[in-house]
Amino acid sequence: MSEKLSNAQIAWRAAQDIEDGAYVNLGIGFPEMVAKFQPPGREAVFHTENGVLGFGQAPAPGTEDWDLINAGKKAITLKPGAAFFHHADSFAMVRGGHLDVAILGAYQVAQNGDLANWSTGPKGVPAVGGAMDLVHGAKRVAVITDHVTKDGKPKLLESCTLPLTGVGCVTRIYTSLAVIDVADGHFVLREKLPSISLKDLQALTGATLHLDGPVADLIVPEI
Amino acid sequence: MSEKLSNAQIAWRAAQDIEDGAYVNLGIGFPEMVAKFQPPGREAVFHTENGVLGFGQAPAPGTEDWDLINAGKKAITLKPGAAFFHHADSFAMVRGGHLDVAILGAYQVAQNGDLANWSTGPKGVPAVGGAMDLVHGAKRVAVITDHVTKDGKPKLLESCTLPLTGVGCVTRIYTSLAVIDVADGHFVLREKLPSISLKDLQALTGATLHLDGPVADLIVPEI
Amino acid sequence: MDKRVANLAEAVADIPDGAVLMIGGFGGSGAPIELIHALIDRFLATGSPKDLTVINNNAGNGHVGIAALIEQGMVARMICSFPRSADPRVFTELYLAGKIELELVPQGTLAERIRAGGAGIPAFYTPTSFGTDLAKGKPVAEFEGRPYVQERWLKADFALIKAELGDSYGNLTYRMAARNFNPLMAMAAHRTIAQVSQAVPAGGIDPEAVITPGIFVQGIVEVANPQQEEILNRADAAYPEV
Amino acid sequence: MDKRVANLAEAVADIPDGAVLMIGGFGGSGAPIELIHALIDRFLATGSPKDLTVINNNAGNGHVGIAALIEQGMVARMICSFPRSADPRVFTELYLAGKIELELVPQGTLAERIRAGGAGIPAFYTPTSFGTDLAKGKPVAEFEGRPYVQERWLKADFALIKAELGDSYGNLTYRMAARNFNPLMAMAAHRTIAQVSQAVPAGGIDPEAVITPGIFVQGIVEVANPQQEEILNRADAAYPEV
Repeated sequence: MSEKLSNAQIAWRAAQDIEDGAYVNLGIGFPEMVAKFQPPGREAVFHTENGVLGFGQAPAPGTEDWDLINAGKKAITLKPGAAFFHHADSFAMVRGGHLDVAILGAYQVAQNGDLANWSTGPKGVPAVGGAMDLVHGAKRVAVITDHVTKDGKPKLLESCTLPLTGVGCVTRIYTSLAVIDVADGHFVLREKLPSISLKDLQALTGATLHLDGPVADLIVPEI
Repeated sequence: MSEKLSNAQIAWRAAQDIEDGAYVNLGIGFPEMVAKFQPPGREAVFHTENGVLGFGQAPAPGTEDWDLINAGKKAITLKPGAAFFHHADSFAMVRGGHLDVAILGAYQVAQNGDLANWSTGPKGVPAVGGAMDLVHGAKRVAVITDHVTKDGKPKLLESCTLPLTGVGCVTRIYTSLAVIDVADGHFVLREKLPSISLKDLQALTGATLHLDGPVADLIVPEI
Repeated sequence: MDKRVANLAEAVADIPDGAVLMIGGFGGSGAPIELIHALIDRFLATGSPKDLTVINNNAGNGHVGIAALIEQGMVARMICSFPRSADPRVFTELYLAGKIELELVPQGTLAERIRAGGAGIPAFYTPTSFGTDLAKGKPVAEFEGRPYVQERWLKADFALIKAELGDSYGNLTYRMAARNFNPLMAMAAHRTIAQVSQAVPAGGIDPEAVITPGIFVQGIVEVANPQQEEILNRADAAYPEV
Repeated sequence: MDKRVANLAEAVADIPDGAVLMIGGFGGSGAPIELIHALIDRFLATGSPKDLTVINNNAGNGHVGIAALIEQGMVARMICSFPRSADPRVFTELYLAGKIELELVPQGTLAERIRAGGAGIPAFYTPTSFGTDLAKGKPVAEFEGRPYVQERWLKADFALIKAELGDSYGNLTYRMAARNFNPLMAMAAHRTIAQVSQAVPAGGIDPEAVITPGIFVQGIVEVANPQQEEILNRADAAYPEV
């Protein structure tokens, strides 16, 4: 495999699908990057589990207020129109289906939409945070991820082998090679890098890629 | 039956048992009168179901603000230290056991503490309000009531014949003739008017009055 | 983002026949009188919406607000805790004539069911109503030896609520005890329309003072100096005026 | 009414061995560092309290606050959603050595279980964790064809929380995102002790601005200019200082 998208490019692609006015939760770590790439003319309102709606970018170093952080414990700033609320109200927003989009990372995604992103197995200290809540309730649950693991194994599978975060919850996957929907229990390929053949993409994918109409070129700017 | 307490005197007696610093809900109607008789030197904080803690007396006529009412839809005023909250938080206070005392009216009380105070039967429009919530959660659920119905029948019974508000919920009953506790499934007489004999009181009561120690005189000022 | 709607007529234009409607307020406190009356105006002009299910603590008072909505025959079913008021004639007569349905719910259970609808909690257990007629047919379970009744969430197609300040993101504050059911209903409806006494720009509400975050609100319409049901009723008002 | 407590030592004096303790905060935001350190002071002087169960979103960071409490060996069991942090060594080492128990709870379920404890709701259903290892052994039910997991309320003997303003009735406000779990824990504990950055007289908080009504608070202690865990950790602080 020669060409693939950088994390920033995957985040950029995911950002293009966030509609104007959407309420969005970005998982901690890599997904937070999506906020940087909001298309001009569209405004999303970002939610963080610890009780803030409408936050903006990180403050300049040295100007942090550590009572004003996101779920990743990073300092944030507020935009006009922001609101604070407690944790039960925050997860009422999540569980109650009020978010339009949640974008999460993944260890594995199964063709029926099962997601594994919280535990790599029994060793070490388990930690789940808000992941199991976020996969339920948001109208769209999207995953951004490298198409394969660091040692080249498929992350998109017939069924997950790692402990599940949620059952049948993922609706779209943005990978370093493709954009894939989950529909009716299987993967549907929507976009792929022009430089990779369908056959090679399928070889890097652990379950059958279905076609449902034309597959668009996955075109992303240099970032 | 010659002598009995007035409603104001029953309310006065009930007020004497409200400890300093207690959080109290007074049912709409007659029980609201209890607030007038707080003993000097003690302060109770009054809760109303529609989201106010720490309200005071009624405003002067003509100065009402109809956004500031109690559960009986009567205009109220605020004391310093008051707080507003929504209905779910208000009933969290009730159901969650945070109130010290709830004082309610009654059609009937059974010797096991069952209360009937919301419906006189299938005719008419049924209305329950917060009564079924208030009987659960407050540390003490007290009833204030005439000892008998308007046509002289007992209101304190072996078991209620009217639709129940709650099962086994009443802890003390202040009547126009006596103060009676509910303990271990029976009525225990604590105080009675000096002018009524135990035998006559028992005749007006639909279940056995048990004695558990001396019965005090129920002495109430002229009001 | 700007959730302001131009006027009351537009604010209620999408509510269809048969809709489940949460209407905020406790008695007249926090009741969105102008939104309700706009709905009546639409019904008088078009015959819609009708066959509504209305969720409110009460069932109207006098001949304005919810009572007027019922009086027009627009309401097929009420879900409430206390369908009584100083002047409950409108509801009472239709109910006794079998022309309007009633689901009676204890007040705290009503509040919690609405919150559950907003919070994605399909069912919960409460001690309230155990052993009473209002628990009939509901599942019962014991926890730590104490019996509880299972209650289900309540959701609505639309919520019509009344707030004090509303910014362009839909963040809301409430005036005194007019808060009551309004923030809960905002959470539990597919579309929440708030009449606000003052519309302010984004940033016009301190983020710590927001009671209903804008995510729960789809439209706001400014109604300066809103009418108060209690005052209307003391003046023997009716809607529409004769 | 005056719920003020004279000092931190008095505020934590009644917490016994074996107590279940809710401690507010999300990471360092809203963490009642001074109350936690007062508890450590008491333990160092008297050997109590120990064998504590601590409920918090996290399991401490560095060597201050909850991490310091754990480091002293005072905590037998943690109930949290995310026992990881920039420097989680204290918890990690004890956990891997089998010297501290962990009940892992999804964050939204943790929040809702605490709220349920405060609201008198013994159990509720949530879609969260269905089909995962964290739902093992829990009852499951279907509503409208969708599966849900039954979760139980969480209560505590004591809650230690951090607020911004606190009046003599115990009414509280919070500073920005330091609100998080604090108002929920205040509801769910038998005794809630709040450290407040500023104690004000009754009437010093606008009734509409109150976030935690005083009925949920049993004691307040003023700690002006409270320490911030994040800043302490960036300075490699430890408690007690060596």
